Amino acid sequence: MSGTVNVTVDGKQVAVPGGLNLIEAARYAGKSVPHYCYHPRLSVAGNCRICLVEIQGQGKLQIACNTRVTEGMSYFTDNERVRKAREGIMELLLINHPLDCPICDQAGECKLQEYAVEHGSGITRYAFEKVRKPKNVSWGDKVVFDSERCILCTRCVRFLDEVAGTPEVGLDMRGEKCTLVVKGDGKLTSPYQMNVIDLCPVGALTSRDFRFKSRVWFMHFTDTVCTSCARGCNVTVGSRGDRVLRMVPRANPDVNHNWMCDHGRLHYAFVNDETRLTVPRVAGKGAPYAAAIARAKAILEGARGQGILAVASPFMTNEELFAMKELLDRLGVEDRFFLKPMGEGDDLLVHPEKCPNARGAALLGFAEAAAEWPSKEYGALLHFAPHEGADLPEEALKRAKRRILFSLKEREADVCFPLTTWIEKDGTVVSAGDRLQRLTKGITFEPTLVTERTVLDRLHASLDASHRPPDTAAQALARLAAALPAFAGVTWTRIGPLGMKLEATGAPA
Amino acid sequence: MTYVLGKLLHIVIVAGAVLPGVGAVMVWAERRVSAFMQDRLGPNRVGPAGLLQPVADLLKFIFKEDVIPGHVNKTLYVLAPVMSLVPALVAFCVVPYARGMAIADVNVGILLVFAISSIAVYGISIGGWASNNKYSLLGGVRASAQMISYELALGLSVVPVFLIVGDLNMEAIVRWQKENGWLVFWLFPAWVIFLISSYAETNRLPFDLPEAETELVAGYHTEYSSMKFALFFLAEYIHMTTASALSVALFFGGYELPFVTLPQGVWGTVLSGLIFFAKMSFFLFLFIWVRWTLPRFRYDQLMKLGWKILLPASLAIIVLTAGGVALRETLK
Amino acid sequence: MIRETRVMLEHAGDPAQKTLAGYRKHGGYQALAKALREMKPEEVTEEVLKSGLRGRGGAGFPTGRKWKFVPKTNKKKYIAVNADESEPGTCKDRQIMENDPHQLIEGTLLAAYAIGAETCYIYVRGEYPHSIRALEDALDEARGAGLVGRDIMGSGFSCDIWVHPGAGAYICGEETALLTSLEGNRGYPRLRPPFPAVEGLWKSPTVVNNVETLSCVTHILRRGASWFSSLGCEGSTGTRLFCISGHVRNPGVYELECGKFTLRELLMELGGGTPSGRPIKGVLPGGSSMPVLTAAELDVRFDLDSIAKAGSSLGSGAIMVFDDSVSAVDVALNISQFYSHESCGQCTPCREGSDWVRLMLDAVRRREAGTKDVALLLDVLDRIEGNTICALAEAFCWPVRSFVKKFGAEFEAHLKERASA
Amino acid sequence: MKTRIVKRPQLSVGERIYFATVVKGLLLTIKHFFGVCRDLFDWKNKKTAITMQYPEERWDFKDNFRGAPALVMDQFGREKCVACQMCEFVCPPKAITIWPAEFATKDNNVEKFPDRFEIDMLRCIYCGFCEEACPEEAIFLVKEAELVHTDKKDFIHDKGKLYEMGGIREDRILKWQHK
Repeated sequence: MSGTVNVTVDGKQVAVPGGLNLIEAARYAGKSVPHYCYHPRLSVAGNCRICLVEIQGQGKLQIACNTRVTEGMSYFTDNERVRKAREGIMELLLINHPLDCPICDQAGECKLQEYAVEHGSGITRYAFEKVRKPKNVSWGDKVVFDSERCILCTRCVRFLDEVAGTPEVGLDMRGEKCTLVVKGDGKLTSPYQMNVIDLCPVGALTSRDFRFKSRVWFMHFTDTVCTSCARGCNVTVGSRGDRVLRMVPRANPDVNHNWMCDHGRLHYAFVNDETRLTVPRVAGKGAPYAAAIARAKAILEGARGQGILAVASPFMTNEELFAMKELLDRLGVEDRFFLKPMGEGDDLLVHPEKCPNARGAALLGFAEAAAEWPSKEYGALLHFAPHEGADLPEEALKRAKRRILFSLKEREADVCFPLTTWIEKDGTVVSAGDRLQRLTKGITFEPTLVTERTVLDRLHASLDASHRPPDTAAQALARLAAALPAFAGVTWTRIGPLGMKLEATGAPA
Repeated sequence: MTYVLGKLLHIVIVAGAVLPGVGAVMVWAERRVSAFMQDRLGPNRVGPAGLLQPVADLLKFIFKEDVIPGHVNKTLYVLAPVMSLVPALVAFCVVPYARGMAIADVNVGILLVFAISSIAVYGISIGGWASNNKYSLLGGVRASAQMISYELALGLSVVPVFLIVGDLNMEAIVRWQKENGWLVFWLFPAWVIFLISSYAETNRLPFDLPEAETELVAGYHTEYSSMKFALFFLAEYIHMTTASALSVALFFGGYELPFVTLPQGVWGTVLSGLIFFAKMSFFLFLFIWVRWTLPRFRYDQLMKLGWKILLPASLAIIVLTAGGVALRETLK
Repeated sequence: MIRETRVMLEHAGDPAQKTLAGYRKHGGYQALAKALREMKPEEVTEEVLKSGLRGRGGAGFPTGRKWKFVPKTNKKKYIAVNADESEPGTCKDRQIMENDPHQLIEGTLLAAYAIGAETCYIYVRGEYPHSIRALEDALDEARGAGLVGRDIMGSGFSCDIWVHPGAGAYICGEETALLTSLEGNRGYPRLRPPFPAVEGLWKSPTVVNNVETLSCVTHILRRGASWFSSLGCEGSTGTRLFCISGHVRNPGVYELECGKFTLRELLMELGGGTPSGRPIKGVLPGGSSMPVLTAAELDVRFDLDSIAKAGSSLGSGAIMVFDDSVSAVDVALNISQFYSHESCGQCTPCREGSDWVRLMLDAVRRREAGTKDVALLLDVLDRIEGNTICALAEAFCWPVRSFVKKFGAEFEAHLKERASA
Repeated sequence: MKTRIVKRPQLSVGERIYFATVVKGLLLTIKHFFGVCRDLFDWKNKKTAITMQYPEERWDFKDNFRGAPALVMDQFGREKCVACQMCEFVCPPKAITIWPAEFATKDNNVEKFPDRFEIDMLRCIYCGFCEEACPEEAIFLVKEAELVHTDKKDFIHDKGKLYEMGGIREDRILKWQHK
């Protein structure tokens, strides 16, 4: 298993780590071997047969996924014999595949389409009726199954069995009538069931949520992080016309492998909510940002003698929290809290903390709010409402004479600023295991919306003309890293698309 | 007083109704004739045979937005079309379009025509300049150069007429022809030069270089629209009318017919007018006919033709005619 | 005159042979007793290797060598007896199971002793209720006599044998599919490597042997390897059961020594020629999954290697004969119908291809195809053959291809009739 | 490259005066002039190829004429478009907008249809890419070239208008009957 072995791929000698299979080893030689049933995180099924390669010295073609490299092995991924076999497999896969591409959501990111173009002959010689199988089969409220499109690679079967631990899907019938079935009442129950949609190399499994919303080629994709819990699963958000349409996991071996939970995947409806607040409200009336900031400034200055209560949200990025910290330092505010929504967790990915950045808020000096609120009366409250979950109790709200709120929806307050969601801004969060990860801006919900960091910085600048706020999230992070030892040495580029461990916090890996 | 009022009425009728009327009919005729020559039918929707088309055009011109671009010299820009039209109208005043019906029966009539029509170029040149547009300016410059070049040939081509007739009064010229036959038979080459030069003077094809759509995007009137454009347009047609009238008066016997003596009195005057208009119509038709037949000259060709061919040729004709007249006088 | 050499079926006619007492009368369980008492497991394997015994399931792999692949680990090991006799035309194993089950049990125990297995499964075809009952009865008796179970014959060797009825899938006769089925899963063939001898049932080393093979083991151990190898010929030692069916006067199961006669002699003398007297048109010498031999090719010596040289195989020993009243197109279609029905659907070429081949042959039979389609058929067979997990794809590619190639003229003539009809 | 020298034709003096050519030209145009004049009086037997008098006389468009794009139904009056949005994707001026939807009933062979289908005829360039891209043969450029409206909104052809223009076209696929 260990050490490197030398193999020859299509005549090119490369040294690859031992124990690799031929698909992975071929990548070292810059060759890609097509595959449907093979998935690096699932067991090998070897049933699609598209990865056939010719190994020197072996009579029959071998499947690359089930063959491991040995010292001195030489194999061909692209010679005449392999190409012909591949073309044959493609043709056979397609003879009973329906001409569904026009209505199939997978079109555009379909392995069958890609390989048909790359390795297929372009024509069919099949002159008979295609096999009829059940279409549009409901597998519960999240997944829709189309048996005609299925190429029986069994990735879904293996995922639910091996990863999710809920072996719910099996095969029924045999031969060309073979089809997938869900055991029991035919509905999937796994909280990770939607991963089978990503796994499905064709359009047999589609998401009821995303079904027919958009063709993938119209969509804009953003690599960011899921914020439904502290796990911080890496995701790719698909959007069209500044509305989020779907979220799919993005492979990160240190966080979520290739998976994410269904809850996180569907946790974006509040982003698209058309009733969201898009302009600040001053005393219940819409107002320009300048006016709202001026009003907020007046409230904060007026409340200096009577004390100010600051409640941050664990949905804020570190940069926003830092901008808030700078403002509070300037105002001399002592009582800094944040509210942490909690819920159920599991062993696989779901974390009990239902917010992305509780750890970051703690690192930036905010205290987790206790059940009992200080009985003190305050002159003003500066409160970032969480997107969902725990909210400030009514009694605590009433304790302040004046209230400055940041909220997704309009709320009763002296000044109410609109919140932006995680997909509308750049920033960093500290996920479970003190892992610093980047959020990336993918959409602009409304051009009028200003991010919280800018609002805080403008508020700060209105109080103190010498305040020079950073422009970009990267600059804000640099400022934060210079100020806090826990973030020492962190830069935007160093975090990278997959995140990094915050070593300085001394948390266990 | 009656004389003044009568003249004023005459002027108003001729300049306010007859000439614009001819222009309007010319617009229609130009479009219909050109259409026929190109196997089309032309405007035939408004009124019988499309005869009301000029009215529709006029209405359109009147109701179109009067755009004055921001970058123009406003005063000159507005003045230019007027300066173009007025000389055209004035030049017609000495033309005897019927027996005894010249507005101004002056004894230097033909010189007056040349003098006034030369002013018309100012309208074009100023319009081109005031438009503050390089195409328009080029159009204006071309127009002035073209005028100067062909004014010479035009003037010189008429000199033999005076030599022969011995009078500058238009009526006298017409009368001479009644007695001695049409001058065109005596002075055919001079008439040809006159014709070519008048085409050049009126900026008509094949010499419409000042407006040359394909090169100059309509030249001096690129920036013009609405009634100001209509005035330029009208000026051109009235110039054509004047040129045709001159051609008739100087070379084709004016309002008289050979071998026929018109009766005296009102009927005679009316008939003579009709004869004149019939002759003039032929020349107007010729304008259109030539326009839709010949392609435009290149500028250097135009200059070459004017200076190197027409000018020497007209000089030669003067010399020859002078010789002929001297011979005639001697023989007499 | 060809004569049968009855070893396994020597006492098959005797109903008493089914009982333990009857079996013991003819030397039953002596070989087991001898092996357990006097021989080390490796010696048993050596004896089998020396005998030249080759698997009787179809592939003809030397049994001793298979046993030797089993790694010497402390892991649990298994014997799986392949009694899923579902190859069309094959009916030899049931003769053993129903008439002389104890020789199979004894052979199984010997094999288990040789590789150190303590659990054996006999996977019997579900459509063989009589075999299942006979085996169950025999096992009960043997278990009662202390021949199966804990501490067999006081030797300290324990081994239990279980009968496992199949559920009616042809593919479960494939050794890895049989194992998957035994584990309680869909009968899907497994990827190789790892081979069952290394990682079989529940990831443990497992030897899968045919009923007839294990029955032979009993006789090898009883009478010695040299006696066994003296029978038959080089490469095909011992006796073999052959099931002759189709257009022959005397169909049935025959126990024969290989290499002593030609196929034609076998069919004409033992089989008695065709009942109608019409000439033989073709023979499938090893069940429906082997290439056909035409009448002209029948003069081949009847043993594993000679038949292989002739381009076919003895397979499971099912010799199917058809005379010239049979259409080659019909046979090819019939074979493809069977395999398209039995394809498990796991891997692409066989799942999709078997049905396509069936449809194309059906089109040929209905004269809706052209000669070009026959070329297409051969090309599709090319794309399927050798690209699958198990040999089921070959099992229909080989016979179909052989029919198209060897009876090409007939295919063409059949298609031409369309034009004239 | 090899060059070929062509001798410039030398004009004779007569040609350089152009007089004869000018006369020839004048005769040609006047011939056409009188030709049309003659035809005006004998319209039925007209001999000149006079241009078409458009609103009264119209072209009979060829079948491959690229007029306005329209949606068609199959011979049973069923919607052929499945809202695959290929035309929307391929449309160079981005004139097409489709809002896809799923059928509420599941027993349809067809799962998807365009809830709204709009073509902005002010953007359409009549390139015919939509027709070419359509995998369902549902959109065609019909023989409709006279789109005159007085309101900009009318130039946005909605689904009803598109089906009205497209009408019914014989379909061989019949995906509603079998997949």
